[in-house]
Amino acid sequence: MTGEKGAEVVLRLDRITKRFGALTANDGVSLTLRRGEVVALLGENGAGKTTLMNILFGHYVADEGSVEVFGQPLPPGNPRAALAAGVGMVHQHFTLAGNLTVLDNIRLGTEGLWSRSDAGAREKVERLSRDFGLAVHPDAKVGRLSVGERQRVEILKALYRDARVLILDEPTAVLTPQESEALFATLRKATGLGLSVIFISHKLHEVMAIADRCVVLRHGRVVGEVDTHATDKAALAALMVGGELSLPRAEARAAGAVLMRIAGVSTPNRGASPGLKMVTLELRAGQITGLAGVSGNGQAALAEIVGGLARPAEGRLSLHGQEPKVWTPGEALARGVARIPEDRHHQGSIADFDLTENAVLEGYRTRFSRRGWMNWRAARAFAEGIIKGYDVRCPGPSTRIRLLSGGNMQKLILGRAMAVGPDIILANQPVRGLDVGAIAYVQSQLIAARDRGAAVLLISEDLDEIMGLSDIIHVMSQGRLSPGFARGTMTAAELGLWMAGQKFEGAHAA
Amino acid sequence: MRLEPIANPSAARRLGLPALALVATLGVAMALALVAGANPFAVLGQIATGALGSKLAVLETLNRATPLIFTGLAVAVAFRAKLWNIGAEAQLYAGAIVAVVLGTGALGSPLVLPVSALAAMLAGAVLLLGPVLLKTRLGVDEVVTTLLLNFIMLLFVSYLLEGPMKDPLGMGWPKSPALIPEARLPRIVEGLRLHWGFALAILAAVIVWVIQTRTTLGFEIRAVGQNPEAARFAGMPVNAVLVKTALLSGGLAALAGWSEVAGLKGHLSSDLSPGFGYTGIIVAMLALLHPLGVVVTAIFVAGIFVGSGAMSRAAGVPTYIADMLMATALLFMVLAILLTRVRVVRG
Amino acid sequence: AQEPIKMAGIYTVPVEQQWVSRIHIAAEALKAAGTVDYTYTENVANTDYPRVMREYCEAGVKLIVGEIFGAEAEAREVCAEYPDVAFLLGSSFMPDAAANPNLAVFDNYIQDAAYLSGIVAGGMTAGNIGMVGGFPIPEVNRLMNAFMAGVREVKADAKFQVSFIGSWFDPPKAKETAFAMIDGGADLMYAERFGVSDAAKERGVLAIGNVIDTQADYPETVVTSALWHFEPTLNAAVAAIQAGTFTADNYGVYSFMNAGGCSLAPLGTFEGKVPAEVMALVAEKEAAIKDGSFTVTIDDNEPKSS
Amino acid sequence: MSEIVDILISASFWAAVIRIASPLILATMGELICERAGVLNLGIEGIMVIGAFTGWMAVYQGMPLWGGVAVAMAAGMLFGLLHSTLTVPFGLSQHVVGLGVTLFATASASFAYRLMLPEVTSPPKIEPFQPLDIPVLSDLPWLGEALFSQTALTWAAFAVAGLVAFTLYRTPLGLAVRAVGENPAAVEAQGLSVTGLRIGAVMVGSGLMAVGGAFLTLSAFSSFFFEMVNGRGWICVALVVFGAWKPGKAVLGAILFAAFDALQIRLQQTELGAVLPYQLFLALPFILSILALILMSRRAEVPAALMVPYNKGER
Ligand SMILES: Nc1ncnc2c1ncn2[C@@H]1O[C@H](COP(=O)(O)OP(=O)(O)OP(=O)(O)O)[C@@H](O)[C@H]1O
Ligand SMILES: Nc1ncnc2c1ncn2[C@@H]1O[C@H](COP(=O)(O)OP(=O)(O)OP(=O)(O)O)[C@@H](O)[C@H]1O
Ligand SMILES: [Mg+2]
Ligand SMILES: [Mg+2]
Repeated sequence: MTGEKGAEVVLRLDRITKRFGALTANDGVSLTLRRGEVVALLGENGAGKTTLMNILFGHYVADEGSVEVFGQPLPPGNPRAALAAGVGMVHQHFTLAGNLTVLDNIRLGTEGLWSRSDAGAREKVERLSRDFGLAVHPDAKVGRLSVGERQRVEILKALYRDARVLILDEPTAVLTPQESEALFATLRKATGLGLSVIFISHKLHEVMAIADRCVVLRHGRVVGEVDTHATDKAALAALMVGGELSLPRAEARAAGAVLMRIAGVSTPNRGASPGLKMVTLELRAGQITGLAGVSGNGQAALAEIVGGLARPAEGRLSLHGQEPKVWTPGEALARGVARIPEDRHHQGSIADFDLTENAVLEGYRTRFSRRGWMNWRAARAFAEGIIKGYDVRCPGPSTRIRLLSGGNMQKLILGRAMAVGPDIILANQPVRGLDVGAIAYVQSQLIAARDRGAAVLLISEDLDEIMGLSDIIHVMSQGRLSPGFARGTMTAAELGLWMAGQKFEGAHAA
Repeated sequence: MRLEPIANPSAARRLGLPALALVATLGVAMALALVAGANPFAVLGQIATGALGSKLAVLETLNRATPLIFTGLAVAVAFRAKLWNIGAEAQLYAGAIVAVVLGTGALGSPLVLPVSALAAMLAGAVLLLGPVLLKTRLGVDEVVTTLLLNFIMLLFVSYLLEGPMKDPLGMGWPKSPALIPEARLPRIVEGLRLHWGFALAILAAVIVWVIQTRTTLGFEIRAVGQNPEAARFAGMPVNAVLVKTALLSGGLAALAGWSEVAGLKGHLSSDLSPGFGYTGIIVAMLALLHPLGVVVTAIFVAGIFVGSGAMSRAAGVPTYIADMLMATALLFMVLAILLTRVRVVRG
Repeated sequence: AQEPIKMAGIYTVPVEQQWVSRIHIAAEALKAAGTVDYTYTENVANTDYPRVMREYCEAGVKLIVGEIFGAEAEAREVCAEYPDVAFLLGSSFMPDAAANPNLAVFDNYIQDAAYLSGIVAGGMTAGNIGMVGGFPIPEVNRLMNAFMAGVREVKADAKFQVSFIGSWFDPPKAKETAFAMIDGGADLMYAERFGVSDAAKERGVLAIGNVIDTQADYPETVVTSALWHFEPTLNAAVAAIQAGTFTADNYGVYSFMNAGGCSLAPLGTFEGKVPAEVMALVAEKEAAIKDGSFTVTIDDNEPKSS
Repeated sequence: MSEIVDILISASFWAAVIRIASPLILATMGELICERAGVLNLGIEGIMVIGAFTGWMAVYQGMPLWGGVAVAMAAGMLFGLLHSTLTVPFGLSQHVVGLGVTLFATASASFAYRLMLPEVTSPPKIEPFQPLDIPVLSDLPWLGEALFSQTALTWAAFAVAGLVAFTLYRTPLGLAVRAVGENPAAVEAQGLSVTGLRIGAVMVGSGLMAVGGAFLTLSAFSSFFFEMVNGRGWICVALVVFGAWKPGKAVLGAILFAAFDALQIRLQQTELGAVLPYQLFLALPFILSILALILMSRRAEVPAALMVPYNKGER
């Protein structure tokens, strides 16, 4: 089954155009994919990448253009036909049924209506997961799996159907670096066996690592196509945004007073994810505290305590040296703690509310109402201020936030959080899923906040981001917190050892 | 097929489609009349006259709309917060019970009307509070608890009417004593059957609308309904909001029963409501949960019912045609309202 | 002959319901005879009742027959609004000539027949009788109590099981309730609801019918029934209208046995199976009722199991 | 107290429980299928009425009893098609459409009945299903009466419950139904039709509801009455939740509810019956249902996409 790269054309998209009302999401896009090749599809948020893939897979019907797989035209709007032709797709947002087992999710739709062959399916799944290093238990309920495991199930789904073309739409957006590495290993193995891959990502270093060729979209059009070995990250970024882009860099600064202190805090375990274990952490004015670690090691519990969603079961929390009597999100806000939530769709925004309403979600009681009466005029002005000040691209403040791209949604949330000039900023995965331009913007805002004296807690799985921004770095593993390491004192490899938990024993002994 | 939102629906579309739904309903009416051996062309006029053709007809339509406005508002308020209150029927009876308890002499005039209205609201609110607390505390599905409470409430009313609340002058029939005159809602215009309950219902709709659009509570209710997780994260007291919603919703539903007793019937019997609580759900959803829309849709639903009931008598077809037409009108209308906002495309 | 009188029936239940069916049949008979021009609306909620009355009045109907137990006050208002229309309505209250000179009332006062059916039952039971009712309203209680009094004439120590199922139209439930009573030892069922005779038939026990005669459907089961005849009531009202003398009257007496408003259904298939001395007692009491020397007590209180 | 024990150990009590449970089981299975596929079907009450009416009418017009069952099933599926056409591809509110279908179905049955039988004043009867006499089993001392004196339709009800459980958990079709109620996008991504699955589930489910209604006229009783379904459909909606969307638990729930019902009928004849108002007994099954719900609600897994319409190509 091995085949040479670059021989046979397995997929050809020909002048695809797709319009949503007035907006042209894809504008005459053509693309070819050869056997065993990995093509990266790049572009800003909203450039039209997902739309193009949805057309290929049959979720959408193109207004113009055609799709050919192995030389055969693909009937439009028919995922079943795409699957039958050997196209597999791992969607940007997982398409798994949480109430079913891994095995059931994989074989869904592959059998007749009535009879089924239990043994054969299980065997095949087990073989595939062994061959491609996609470890996951076939009888586990998908609802209980971590995102990394779900990702593997999605890929298994495609492989199980003998996909020869695999579309991966931002597969690494929610993966830990380790999980991403494992995914790439799988992909290399699979392409070696003749699989062809379209890979969508905003993380350029990944693109450089895995892709043979890059196709760049901007405003629905192909603006460039380059061989990966003939380009670099900066050039790609420039192609994407249509100009030069400078990533923000934070210079070291002297830290100020302790604004928030968490001492000896422990929380109970939650299912598979560990609770905090005697965590002590100080957030200082004018300093970005980076919290590195593989997600699911207690970051969520820590974020809940800092953000006011939970009170520590054990241990103490103090702000400006005093312990708050009540500790709720409202109280946290009142005391100048700003929060950028991990999940902007579920926690950070209300999809069918417009931008004005989303902008005042946190401040409606204190700043935009009197005696229970909303002051919509002020609210709207506030939203307009954010839109202007934070460069939120949208038709206006009465647009439903659902229609915004992730980056613009994130900018609104950022603007909302920063508006009160907070002392303490909790930034939980603030740039997840964003394009390079948006990332640069969000990060520069965090640095600016630090520079005016705020204490920032930055939680991220991206070591580059942590090392680039943080004045002091802690690592979390199994609910334990490492000592703080000053900027520049640690290498990525050293931090990695802490993340794996190997350094903790020694530190405790000391 | 697939539905695609229309950015700016034209006026023709927004008015034409509901009109088309009405025409289609009348078409069904004609077909049914034909099946029943009546003159299909006569029935159209008969429906219109029956619903709006005379002073009597208009008043009857408005009268029947009154409890529907209240229950429709109750449902609209609750559903906004995704609180699935299917128990407006029970809350309605709670309000009716209070109207009797306080209105049969326990309280003297002139306080009795406002006090009993408030107490009725409280009773309805408390009745919904139980399921809501069960939902927020224990995660018990409120669709089922509120639904089951309807049956329990009806049996409780039946017990009251055959026991402690039985009218000693009622010749043994299970109904409550009559309200004292001071406890009755006066008619808006003497001689017309329309009572102040209707005006109160309109007022309630306006108040609910103001609450929803102008107050922090309204903002909170909508936020909690759309995304409780985000609401909680933003610092909203989600459970407290649900409780407040329940108080408002239960109170409004109770007013339906209160106004039927105080305004129309003058006493309580166990068949006070022919399903006003359930019809309220229809009214609210037709109005897309908009409080002012509820007034319109309640009158629409009442009009279809009254009009086609009158038609059945005039045309000599079985009365059940009225319910059939109400259902037909409803289904066509929700479809039409949807199609004003989206278009069907292939793919 | 006179013009047929425009007449409308307004019923809160479907015309299949036993009670209403007797009114409906009497009206249909007059319609067939050309005396009235009869239409009806069934299953009208009490809330809608006054409206339907008004609609008919506006439509020129001259006689309205129905039942206003659940809408007394409002219905009487309507009567006052339309003084030219004659109303003959089932009501628990007495007529009020001053306020509503055009409203005559009636009710199913068939306790006479129920009492006699009780005597027959007493002769056929070993002493354990099951009674299934819809709701304990006066119209039901009255007949149950008269029936029980009749039973006690023969079996002074008879035991009664009484249940109400909280619905007029749930025969499966009535049937289950009857099964439970038969399991509890009842050997004769008082069939106030549909479904009870079916249970009796399945279990091979006897039943006594009420208001209508269902022996044809249950020849081995239904011994006899206390029948209501609405014809005397309606005919009297129609005659009064024709004569121009219709006034607020209590037509309830037309349901009494001596007015021909009720009777004990013929034994039919059970002819000869009821002990002769019991039938003699029935004949004796019937004669006494008819000549006025004996009156069956009207007791509207809810009967209880004993 | 001893009276209650006497009731609970009597064979006739359990026979009644099974009889009362049968229509509930059928309709509950129907509702469960709909909800598993993501559609709350509040048309259930009306669809049961339609089943009771059409099944009975078919037999009254001369069809065999099983023919009546088939007609009821078909009629139910027709109303299911109406419901699902509006709620699935058009995604209309499942509350409104459900109540609308109930209203429409109930009124249609009444309307058709009155048109077909204008003259009757006492509902005509048919010869209903009779209790099956099963050799040996029916003659067993206690069990014979308690379990083996039921009609064929009761047996069918339990068989249907088994079949539904088997289909849901042991066949690819059932897998797809469970998936579409959880995440329709997952189903579409695997090349199956969300619309087709949901419409199919609602139609089959509605067919079963109608058969549940037909049980009342073809087995429990022998005539059709306008209001004879009497809230049983709503009970079934509760039973699905009570059964945590699992067929086995839902059957248990139906039996439990029926047991409360059979018990209250009998309790009315005990000394308690003389003291307590009868309404309390009638309310007993509802009150206990709520209590049971409270006790076991915590861990129920609601189908995640229940009541959420799916529109292809919308995020
Ligand atoms: N279902 C839809 N309805 C209307 N417009 C849509 C829809 N899906 C996408 N669009 C439009 O198409 C454009 C391209 O969206 P698409 O999802 O393809 O972007 P993307 O390149 O995948 O972005 P990201 O990097 O954020 O994933 C968007 O700007 C949006 O306006
Ligand atoms: N229903 C919709 N109607 C119009 N545009 C839409 C719709 N859904 C998505 N879009 C557009 O599609 C684009 C991509 O959407 P998507 O949700 O994938 O954003 P995203 O940037 O990938 O966010 P995230 O990474 O946080 O998921 C956005 O530009 C958004 O405007
Ligand atoms: Mg995308
Ligand atoms: Mg994205």
